[in-house]
Amino acid sequence: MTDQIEKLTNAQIAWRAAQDIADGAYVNLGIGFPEMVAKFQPEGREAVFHTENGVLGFGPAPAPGEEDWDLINAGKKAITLKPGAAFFHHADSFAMVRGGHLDVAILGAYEVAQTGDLANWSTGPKGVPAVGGAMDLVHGAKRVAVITEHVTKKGQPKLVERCSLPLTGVGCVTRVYTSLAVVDIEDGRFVLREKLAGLSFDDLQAQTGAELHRPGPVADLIVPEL
Amino acid sequence: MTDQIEKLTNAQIAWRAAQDIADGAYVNLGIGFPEMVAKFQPEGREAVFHTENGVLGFGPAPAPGEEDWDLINAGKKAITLKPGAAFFHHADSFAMVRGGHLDVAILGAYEVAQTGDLANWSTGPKGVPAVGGAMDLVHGAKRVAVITEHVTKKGQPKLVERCSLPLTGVGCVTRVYTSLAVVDIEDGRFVLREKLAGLSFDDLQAQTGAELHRPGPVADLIVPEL
Amino acid sequence: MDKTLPSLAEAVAGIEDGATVMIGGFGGSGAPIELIHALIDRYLATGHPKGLTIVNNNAGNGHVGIAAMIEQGMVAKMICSFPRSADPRVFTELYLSGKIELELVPQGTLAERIRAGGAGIPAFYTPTGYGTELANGKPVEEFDGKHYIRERWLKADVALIKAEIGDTMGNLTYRMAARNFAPLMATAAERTIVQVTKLVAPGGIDPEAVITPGLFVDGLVEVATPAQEEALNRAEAHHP
Amino acid sequence: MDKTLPSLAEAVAGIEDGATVMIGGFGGSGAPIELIHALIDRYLATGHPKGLTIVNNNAGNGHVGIAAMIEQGMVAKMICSFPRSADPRVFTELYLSGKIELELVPQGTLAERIRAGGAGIPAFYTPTGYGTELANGKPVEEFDGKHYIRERWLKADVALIKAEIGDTMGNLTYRMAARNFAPLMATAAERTIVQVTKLVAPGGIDPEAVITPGLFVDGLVEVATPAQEEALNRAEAHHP
Repeated sequence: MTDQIEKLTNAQIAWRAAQDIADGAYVNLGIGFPEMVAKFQPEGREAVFHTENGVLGFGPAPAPGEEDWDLINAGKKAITLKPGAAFFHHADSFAMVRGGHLDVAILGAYEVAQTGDLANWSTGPKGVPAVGGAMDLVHGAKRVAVITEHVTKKGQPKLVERCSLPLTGVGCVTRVYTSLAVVDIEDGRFVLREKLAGLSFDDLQAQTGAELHRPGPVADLIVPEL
Repeated sequence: MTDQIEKLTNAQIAWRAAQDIADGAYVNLGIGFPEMVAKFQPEGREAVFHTENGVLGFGPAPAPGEEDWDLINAGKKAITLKPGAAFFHHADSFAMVRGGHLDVAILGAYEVAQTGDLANWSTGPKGVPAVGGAMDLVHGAKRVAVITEHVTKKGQPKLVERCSLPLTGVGCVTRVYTSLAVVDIEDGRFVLREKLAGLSFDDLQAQTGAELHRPGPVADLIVPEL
Repeated sequence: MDKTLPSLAEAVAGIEDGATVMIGGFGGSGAPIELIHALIDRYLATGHPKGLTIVNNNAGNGHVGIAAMIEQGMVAKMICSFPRSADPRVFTELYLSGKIELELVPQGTLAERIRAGGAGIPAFYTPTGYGTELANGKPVEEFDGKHYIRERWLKADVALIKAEIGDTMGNLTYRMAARNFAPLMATAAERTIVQVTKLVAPGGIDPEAVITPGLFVDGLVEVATPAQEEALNRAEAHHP
Repeated sequence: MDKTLPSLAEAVAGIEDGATVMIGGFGGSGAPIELIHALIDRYLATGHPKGLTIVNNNAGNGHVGIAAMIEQGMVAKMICSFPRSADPRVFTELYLSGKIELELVPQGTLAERIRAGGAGIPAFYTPTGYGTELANGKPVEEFDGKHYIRERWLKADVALIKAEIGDTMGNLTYRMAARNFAPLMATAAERTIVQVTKLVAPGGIDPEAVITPGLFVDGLVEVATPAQEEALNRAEAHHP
């Protein structure tokens, strides 16, 4: 089982997701873990990053003490600008999102269903609900991908037949990068593309809440040294 | 009858309409005859003029030979800018219009009905139809006024019970400045406010296609020397 | 035409009990701290305005700005997308004890509803939220084989925003990501009040550079060295 | 990332028969004359593209630009608000003889439909046109006691627009009232091709001054001294 093999770290998951981003792609990275994807752009490729609060073409965080708090991303973290950046207001920003002008959006997940349904904004009626731009982003990119641990901290599958938590969007996710595998969502089913070399299909299936299909070859998931 | 008294010229009608425009008002003047209203702003008042094609705060035409054809109004005539002008795109321009941010729109008319219906864009199925911004403008200002001859060239009333020509908008006009009178539209009826001093009420009524009401005093229409 | 107002106190004088107030800003960027604090000061001195509905992306952070309004008890309802922040305690406690109402709106829908309010568009269709609990009760329509929900415009009695340069006619520019909701809110409020960092005469802003044309603005007050909400919170400031 | 194209001919190479093409401009201001004429030249050389649907505020003037496209027989349908001009003969004659189709759209509705197409809003409600013959067949809805009609988004295969400054990533500024429909069309087309008067490197445009962010732009070609349609018409120019 998983305990015996080394699953990918968050950084390694982010690295894997970054490999699928083409040079010049327009990309929105959800706040938190997905922001890490920006660090792993392959040599020679440069994506243009969009943030909901009205900046296109931003770069990494400034040095501590150099922050300008009028220049932040959707996670309210200080950012910098790259040449060719642009500012715009919130309606124009979400016109980019909702209008399908982003090439890729990469989001976190509580659960992803084999239908492409995503639950990533609410763990139920307790506490203060907060949605931000998540429900817009899932309808906002040509390709909506998720990066996530394969199972919850309690070992429950996050890839499921049907989401049990409140939905963020219906039928929106097309690829999931997990700590164990890369899974596409096609025609309402999970299609396994890559998995850790040391992990058997049956072990992976056992940690997955819906059937994994293998219509084509399954590659070994690269474990980068970061 | 009218032949015996001197009706207002177009310039005089435009002058009269200009007297009702407050200092600092945001105003759209329809293309053609209504554009003339801008010439007659009373001393000490300055309106800010809006044109559909994305300019706020424009001034009179430049001297011949000084035209810049990237700086035009909705009638495609060359204009100039006043200090405090702004450029914007067509959707923002019509957000100003449709959103009710203009104080006054002054339009021409083929017919105005006592219900406030306006017909000013089409004389019927012959020829090439063209609507421009007229249908937006009638829903676009806190006050939509019309300037017009009181009757057509053939002597037919232009103020009518019901428009016979294709409508531009329903229940949108609130005041009509004609060559003979100033008429408000209130609760589905024409209310006479001003008429030429030498014109009897009966003569005016005879040239009007719907009943003129007089719930209050009727002032003499000023005949300015221009 | 001169829309400048003599003081922050005058700028916030006309806001009434129960008003819906849109407040610019996303996190600390663009938050009109001085206008908000002037409004709090008025409330503390007079007991008004109270029972406000506040429209903002967030629901306050720390003990300044919108959080301070909530803390003082001026706010009956928040309309926002993300009522969490580094220190959301003020809102959280009132919300969990049922003392403040929350209308949660996806961020893009919030922006578009405000734009629609300003643009005379009473309703529009969006894919955002379809099939989720935030679509409950909203009309669903299919266009070209895809499902959308219908959302209504959002308007306000007053908008309080922060701009960078303003001329006396109300033309505005913004500073970087502080632009966010402000240009939209300026269009959707009956009365738009702006604090500008620099006030100039008409002609002082290039007509190409104007982001909010003056016709959307009703009053301006210059605050030459505005506080940044994020900086205040890092210093653990309180208002009052 | 460099979106510049080597020539006008390459810029218009991918436009196919039957395509819907949005073309910027209001009268002569903003008309991308060089792109249009390159497309006409391609048609005259190859017979393609033909059967085009053109979206523009007008339907051409004189014998250059869109009027010349119509005159050469490339255009099956116009979607516009005002198919009149100083010299509209080319369109008028074909229209009256039934050889070209016209979809007449109120100007503000045309702008909003294009914006909606770019913004992922499949339909919206507007008061514009309610109760008129241009509302025939459109759903009517009442909101807050007032009537509105429902309008659909408008999208295109290609947009051809003219900008003032463009950087190689596609960020654009415009010149005065030549802005008009161009920033909207750039968002609503599958492929947006721009002629810029001045091409600069990324960083050459102040991020605050960008009107069309580069993500909406697919290709740029520099035309350093563009013709002005109005000036061409005053000189009674013809193309070809």
